[in-house]
Amino acid sequence: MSLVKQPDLTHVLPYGDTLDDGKVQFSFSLPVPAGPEAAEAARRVLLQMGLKDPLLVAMEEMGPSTTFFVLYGTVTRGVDYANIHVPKAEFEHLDMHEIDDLVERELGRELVVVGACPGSDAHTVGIDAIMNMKGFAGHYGLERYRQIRAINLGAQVPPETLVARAIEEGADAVLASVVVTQKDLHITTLTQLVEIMEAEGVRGRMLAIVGGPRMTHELATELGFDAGFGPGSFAEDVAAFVAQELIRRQSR
Amino acid sequence: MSLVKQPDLTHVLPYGDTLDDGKVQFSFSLPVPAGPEAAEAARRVLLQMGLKDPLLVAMEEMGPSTTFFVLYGTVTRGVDYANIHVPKAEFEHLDMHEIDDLVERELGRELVVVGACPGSDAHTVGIDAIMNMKGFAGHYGLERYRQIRAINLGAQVPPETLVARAIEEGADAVLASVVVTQKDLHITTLTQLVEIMEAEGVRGRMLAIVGGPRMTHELATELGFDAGFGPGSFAEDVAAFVAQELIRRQSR
Amino acid sequence: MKLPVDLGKVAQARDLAIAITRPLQAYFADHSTITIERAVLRLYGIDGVDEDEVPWPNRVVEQLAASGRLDRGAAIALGQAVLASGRDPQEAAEALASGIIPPDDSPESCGEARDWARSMARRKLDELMAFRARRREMRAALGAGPTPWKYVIVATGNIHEDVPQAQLAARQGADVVAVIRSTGQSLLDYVPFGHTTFGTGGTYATGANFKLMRQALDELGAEMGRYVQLTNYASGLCMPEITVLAAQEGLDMLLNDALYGVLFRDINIYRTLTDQHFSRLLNAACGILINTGEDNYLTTADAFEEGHTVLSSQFINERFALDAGMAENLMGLGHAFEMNPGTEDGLLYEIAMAQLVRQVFPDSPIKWMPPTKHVTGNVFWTYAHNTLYNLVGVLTDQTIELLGMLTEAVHTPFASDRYLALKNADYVFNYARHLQDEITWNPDGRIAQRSRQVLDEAVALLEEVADEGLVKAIGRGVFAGVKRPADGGKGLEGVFVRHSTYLNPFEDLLRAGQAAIAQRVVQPEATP
Amino acid sequence: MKLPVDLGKVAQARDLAIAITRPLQAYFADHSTITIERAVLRLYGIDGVDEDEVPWPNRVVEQLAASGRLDRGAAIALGQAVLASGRDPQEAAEALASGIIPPDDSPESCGEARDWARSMARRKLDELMAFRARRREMRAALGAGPTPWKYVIVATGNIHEDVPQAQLAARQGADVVAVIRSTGQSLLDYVPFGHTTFGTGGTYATGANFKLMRQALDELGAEMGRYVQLTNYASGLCMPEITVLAAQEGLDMLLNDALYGVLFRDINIYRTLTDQHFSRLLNAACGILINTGEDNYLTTADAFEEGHTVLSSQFINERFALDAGMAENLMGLGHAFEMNPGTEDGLLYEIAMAQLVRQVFPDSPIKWMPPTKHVTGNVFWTYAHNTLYNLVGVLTDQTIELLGMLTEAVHTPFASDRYLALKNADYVFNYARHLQDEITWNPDGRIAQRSRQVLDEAVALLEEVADEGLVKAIGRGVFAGVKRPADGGKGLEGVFVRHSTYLNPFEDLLRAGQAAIAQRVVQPEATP
Ligand code: B12
Ligand code: B12
Ligand SMILES: Cc1ncc(COP(=O)(O)O)c(C=O)c1O
Ligand SMILES: Cc1ncc(COP(=O)(O)O)c(C=O)c1O
Repeated sequence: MSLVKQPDLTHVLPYGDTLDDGKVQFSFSLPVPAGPEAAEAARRVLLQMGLKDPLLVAMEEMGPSTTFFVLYGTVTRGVDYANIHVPKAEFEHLDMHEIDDLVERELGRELVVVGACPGSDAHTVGIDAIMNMKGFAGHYGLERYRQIRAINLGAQVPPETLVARAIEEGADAVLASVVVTQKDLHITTLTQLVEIMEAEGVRGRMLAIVGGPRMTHELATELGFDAGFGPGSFAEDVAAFVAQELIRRQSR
Repeated sequence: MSLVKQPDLTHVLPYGDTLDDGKVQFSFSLPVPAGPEAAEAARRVLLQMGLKDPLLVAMEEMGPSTTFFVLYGTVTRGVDYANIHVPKAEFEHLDMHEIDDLVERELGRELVVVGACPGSDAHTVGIDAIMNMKGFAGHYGLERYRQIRAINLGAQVPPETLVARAIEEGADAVLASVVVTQKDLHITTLTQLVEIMEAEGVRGRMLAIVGGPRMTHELATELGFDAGFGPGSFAEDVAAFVAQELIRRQSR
Repeated sequence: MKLPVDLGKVAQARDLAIAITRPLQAYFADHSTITIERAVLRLYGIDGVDEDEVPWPNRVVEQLAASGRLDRGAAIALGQAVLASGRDPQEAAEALASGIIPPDDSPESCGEARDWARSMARRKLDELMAFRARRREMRAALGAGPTPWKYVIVATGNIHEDVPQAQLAARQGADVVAVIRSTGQSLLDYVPFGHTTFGTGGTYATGANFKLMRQALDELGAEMGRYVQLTNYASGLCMPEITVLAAQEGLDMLLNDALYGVLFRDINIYRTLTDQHFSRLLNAACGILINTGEDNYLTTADAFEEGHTVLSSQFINERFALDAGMAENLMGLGHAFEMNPGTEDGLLYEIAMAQLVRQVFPDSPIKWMPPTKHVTGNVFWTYAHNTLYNLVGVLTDQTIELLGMLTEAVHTPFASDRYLALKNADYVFNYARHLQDEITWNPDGRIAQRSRQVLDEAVALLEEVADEGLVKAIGRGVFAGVKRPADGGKGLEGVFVRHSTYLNPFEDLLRAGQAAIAQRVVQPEATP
Repeated sequence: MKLPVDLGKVAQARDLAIAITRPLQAYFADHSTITIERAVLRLYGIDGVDEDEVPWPNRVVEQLAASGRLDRGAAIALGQAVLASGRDPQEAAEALASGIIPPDDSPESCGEARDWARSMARRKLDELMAFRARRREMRAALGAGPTPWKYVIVATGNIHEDVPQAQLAARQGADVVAVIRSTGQSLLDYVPFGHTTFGTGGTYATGANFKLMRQALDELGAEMGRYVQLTNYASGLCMPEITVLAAQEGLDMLLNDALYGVLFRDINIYRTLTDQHFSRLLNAACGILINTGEDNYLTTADAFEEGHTVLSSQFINERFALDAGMAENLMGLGHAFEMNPGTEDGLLYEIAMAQLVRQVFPDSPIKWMPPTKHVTGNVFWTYAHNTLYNLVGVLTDQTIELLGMLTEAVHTPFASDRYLALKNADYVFNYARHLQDEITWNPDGRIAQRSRQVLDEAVALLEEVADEGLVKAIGRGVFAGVKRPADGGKGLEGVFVRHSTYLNPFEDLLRAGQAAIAQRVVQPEATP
């Protein structure tokens, strides 16, 4: 009876009020005074993106020669969603007890992880959420795990210090948390961290793991890490990954 | 002393926190469930627009298989603002008294204008703002002009009726207001209006003018009108245009 | 939280509303309209369209008008046709429309037709009541959610797009879904038929569209364990017929105003008033909650200057509704948050108005509209306005809260606009849940003063209107700054004087059933 | 609008704060730090960097430390160098730093150097006071605008981008402009030099950057006829030096907290506390309004659970400030709107906290921070939160209102984020201008109860801290859930015990000038 259309997943388009209408909202400023020419310039920004029917809906002068715009426009080229393959850290999701049991059974020893916010980053809430006893949003942190010894060095730890401590503790994994991304600060810091691990000759025997609000597994592996965790990650994600990866490596 | 950069007006780019950084905010929905593949699909929507560094900052599942996204991205191709020429209705801005005096002096008679919301459009606030005595935002409407007889037919007037009345009144100009633009309703109605005026053979001796929140002079002239007025127009704009255009035509 | 409200003034306003509406009651008794007659036919089950897409109820009424028999009412003619042909009502109606069944106007035939019409009307009404009762049970079982009810619109123009969007909104927490009508439908003197896919700024209201949407929301409601209310628009030239379709398809609410069509669609005042009366008799019987349209006044008039016109009109709408047997709990009197955002203390005036309306109509499920007029294309800005709007809604305990849409100034809502609107309302309603319990308003403050001023001005306006009469008052533009002459507007040709033998058995049955309510005197809430 | 506040409890809290801070006063008298000594050199006018970009004040202090003469204070050494070389202070300092002027430690030379140091300090302070007086006049003439002051940040990393953006914001109505510092600057044990263009998440605080921005805002302020306040960050390892630069360049406010550096930058507690004391002596004399950082507690701890830690800490910050001679009107005590947006009645708890702080510190220009922690990348959502935040700001009369930025969860602000923030604040402040005059809070309501609870818990916490001592309490994590051991953190090596002949003539002069204020007992506002 109902004739509701279904999206074609090989050709997915933005959805405004009609399937596949391609509608997108935009806002930006231009360094020009408001007026018909500014409106046209704003429309051209969209036209140059290949959008159809750019519709200017707000043009407000923010001050001399700066104007804020809101526009809507129509995308016509779909995305092949069906064939997107995003690299993901490979592991089976387990809860704290299952992880503890797995580590005990398969590795027969305590795991050691050393974490920090490397470089000048002082945002510890993320690494604390993963490591501290109390955890985050009802998920206990690594300190709570029976089979994990978790050492959290906190904020603004020079990469050298982090690696040195990891070596000292005989760590299985280094956990870095990067939050400040302005001017790609995180890239610089993380690159440094991996280089130091390599220079110290520990990259082969220690997992390097990174997390943060702008982190993806893809980016992390590009930077030479074993895994990357983004927003909404919990301790059990990284713990499950570390445990399973170590087991995999042991059995090789 | 200060080294503040100035924009290159032949190559204007969106301005986030640095001149020419090209930053633009986007929001849209995709008909897919939230997840890493959805995030990648959203990023690809931007990549397909030619944007650099698409940054996904919000991904919220709106319901089964529909996800809302907010992204930022970087435009790299500038707009040649310096060479934009937007067609504008050509007239000198005058106030009510100046217009009345001009009409009296140069035309020596009362002008007659007939206005309405044509077709199924019932949004009269715009045409009332232009025509009714009290006007809008402190600008008196055409009914107040000494030298103008203004007849406002109101909402949902069939184009035939509007033209018939204009002929009956010997109008100098027809004023149409179009607000509903969904499915290009205004285009259909306005095209009809001009065709009827032509069929009745009055297009040559009557100005055809249109206004509305999505109207531009460019669009209006494309549709065969003499002028188009957008948001923020006042009675004196259209009155000045009509008076000056009639004077121009008289002197030809 | 209560404001001091002068109960004497409120009683005075209600007396004035009685004085204002009384002359029209006599008019309603003497007149009917083509859409009322078509509604009668629809109540008998006549439906469908001919090969030119003209609905059969229209065809029948046109034929009756042409043959000079309309003034006796469609019920009698249908009865005659059924009895004469021995066919079922639909077939008989189609034959009647085509002029196939010749009129037999013997008193005998008329008497039999009247009997048939009356008993069939009772049966049809009983069926309708049974259907409503089943729905009411379903609704009670699932529950309709706490107030303010979150009300969102869908308006794609295509019912098959509307359905998944309405479901999406309901999943996101919408309590009420409205399907906006296509621009211009209200001026059609017929109801389109079937599933429609081509509306502009909205989707055609048709029985089939109602059914499809109702079913979709029922299925989802059962899945979610929460009842989702459905509403549509009954103002316009087909108000009574839309009401019938809504009743038949299980809608929960209808936009239904005594004056909206006059003011905003330039429908003739006698036409709309006559239509609303029959329409409301049916709404009352079927428990369909109406939404009135005073909010619209503030889209053309200034909310500060003209706030009192909203209140005056609510008293009038209330009285018309009572006269049609509607109890207060079915009256979603409308008003709106339309103060200019640049007004110093605008929020205080909005609180004053919302709280005043709440107290003056304590048992009415007040309908509260979001900012629209001052909304621009700056979508962030709109979201800020809607946040304060939602705050005042929960603070002053509005019942039916239409959620403001991000793109109000741009286009009918995107799916994401509804999502963001619901997210905003959920946040504010919860974050300020008990704020109203925390506050005593300064009795000499700006809020109390404003509410006094609005009430005083409303009473003064009602006095004027009572003096000159409603029709004349509308003629000089007391509401929304819109002037409508008594003989102007659309649809007056569809109003006719009832013949002495006129019969509308549904009206008779409904009026008898609801006579008690029409006598009711409404009590405002006393200030402690 | 007033909440019932137990004045006895408030007095008790202030007594506890005296008990808590007293032991540290003795410590301050016996100790100095390398940045205090560099600040002294800067007060004498020593500036600039060597060929390796090392600031001369650092070079001098390093040299003094190396030669074992730092514990007598930099003032004496500078005096000796000036007198011995006959050069001006800058040249003498540079020579001193390079080890060129050999130390003459005769009692005679020392005595003369002391005299020079004292009289030069008086001259320099007089100059500074005259400069401040001129600025104060300018500010009084132009006017600083009504409160809540709209405070926005610029943070591009490049001073030449910051300047036009700050001007743009000021034109749009910003009352206060803050230039955020580059990530990591607070842990540098020197102040960078010159105009800088390469910060991350902020722009380096340097004297030259301060001057450029101050000048840009002054020019614009004169053009607009409205004074625009400028602020920066003094927490960190160079707190006293930043204070000197701010005083010299005419800044109006400084972020300056007794504990922030300890908790959020892991700076050693003795270092920061000693630094803040000298820093605040100077702020007091120069009329620089400080902003404390308790708001930050709620970025790591939960606002509902830990609201009282904010209040406790404000009492401690207040006492430290009084002890350094700051009057209440210079204390921008910090707090924040950080209740989880999903909290039922969260808005009520925010009102309770904001109003409580307002009443407990009636003469303090309270600094109020927007939602940050719960902000996500959904920029519409953020705008809704900021709307309610602004509403509570104007309702509870906060003084310095940092405006929430659309992209809080994403990146430092775009120019348009500030524009939208100012638009939002202007709307809400004006639209709800006199809302506070309209309301009496229910004395037994959730808001009153919450404010009582917070005050009670704050007093209880202060009692604990007084019992165990501040340093130990911080060690076990009473604030922001962060634990800092007494001997941990950065910068302890820069703290030293004063020699018996130690001289800091600025401190002596400032302390003498402001002794009266240190004795002050602050009165909360009585409830009517
Ligand atoms: C709290 C906060 C602060 C606090 C930090 C307190 C503390 N001890 O952490 C204070 C007030 C001190 C602060 C200061 C500054 N901040 Co700050 N801050 C924030 C804020 C509000 C919240 C961050 C947060 O706590 N998120 C909650 C946690 C739980 O989320 P998360 O980090 O993403 O963690 C999750 C995942 O990413 C993942 N994860 C994270 N790490 C790891 C590690 C591993 C191994 C794994 C497996 C997973 C994982 O799991 C976590 C749980 O799901 C954000 C804005 C915002 N709303 O996001 C700005 C923000 C991050 N700050 C910012 C800035 C610029 C600063 C300053 C530099 C500003 C200044 N110049 O003064 C300073 C200096 C800080 C410094 N040197 O780094 C910017 C960063 C801009 C950018 N993109 O580069 C932001 C975005 C604000 C803004 N718009 O300007 N900040
Ligand atoms: C007020 C209003 C109404 C009122 C109209 C009352 C009336 N008598 O006008 C009521 C409540 C009746 C109404 C109903 C509907 N509305 Co309506 N309405 C609006 C609203 C809130 C404001 C419009 C307005 O008055 N603007 C103020 C005037 C002054 O601005 P303006 O028209 O742009 O005029 C200025 C210029 O454009 C110019 N101008 C305009 N005309 C002319 C003419 C000339 C000759 C010149 C020189 C200049 C000129 O000068 C004016 C002054 O500067 C807008 C939303 C919004 N905030 O914009 C929706 C809006 C226009 N409505 C809309 C819709 C869809 C409807 C309905 C179809 C909904 C429905 N299905 O029920 C109905 C039906 C109306 C119909 N048949 O046309 C949509 C249109 C979507 C689209 N882009 O197509 C909007 C955008 C809302 C939305 N997002 O859905 N509406
Ligand atoms: C009472 C009432 N009826 C109807 C409508 C809708 O308009 P239309 O009658 O054109 O469908 C509205 C719109 O707000 C209304 O308030
Ligand atoms: C008191 C105080 N100081 C300083 C800062 C800024 O941090 P940083 O010291 O890293 O510049 C803040 C940030 O909010 C603060 O509250």
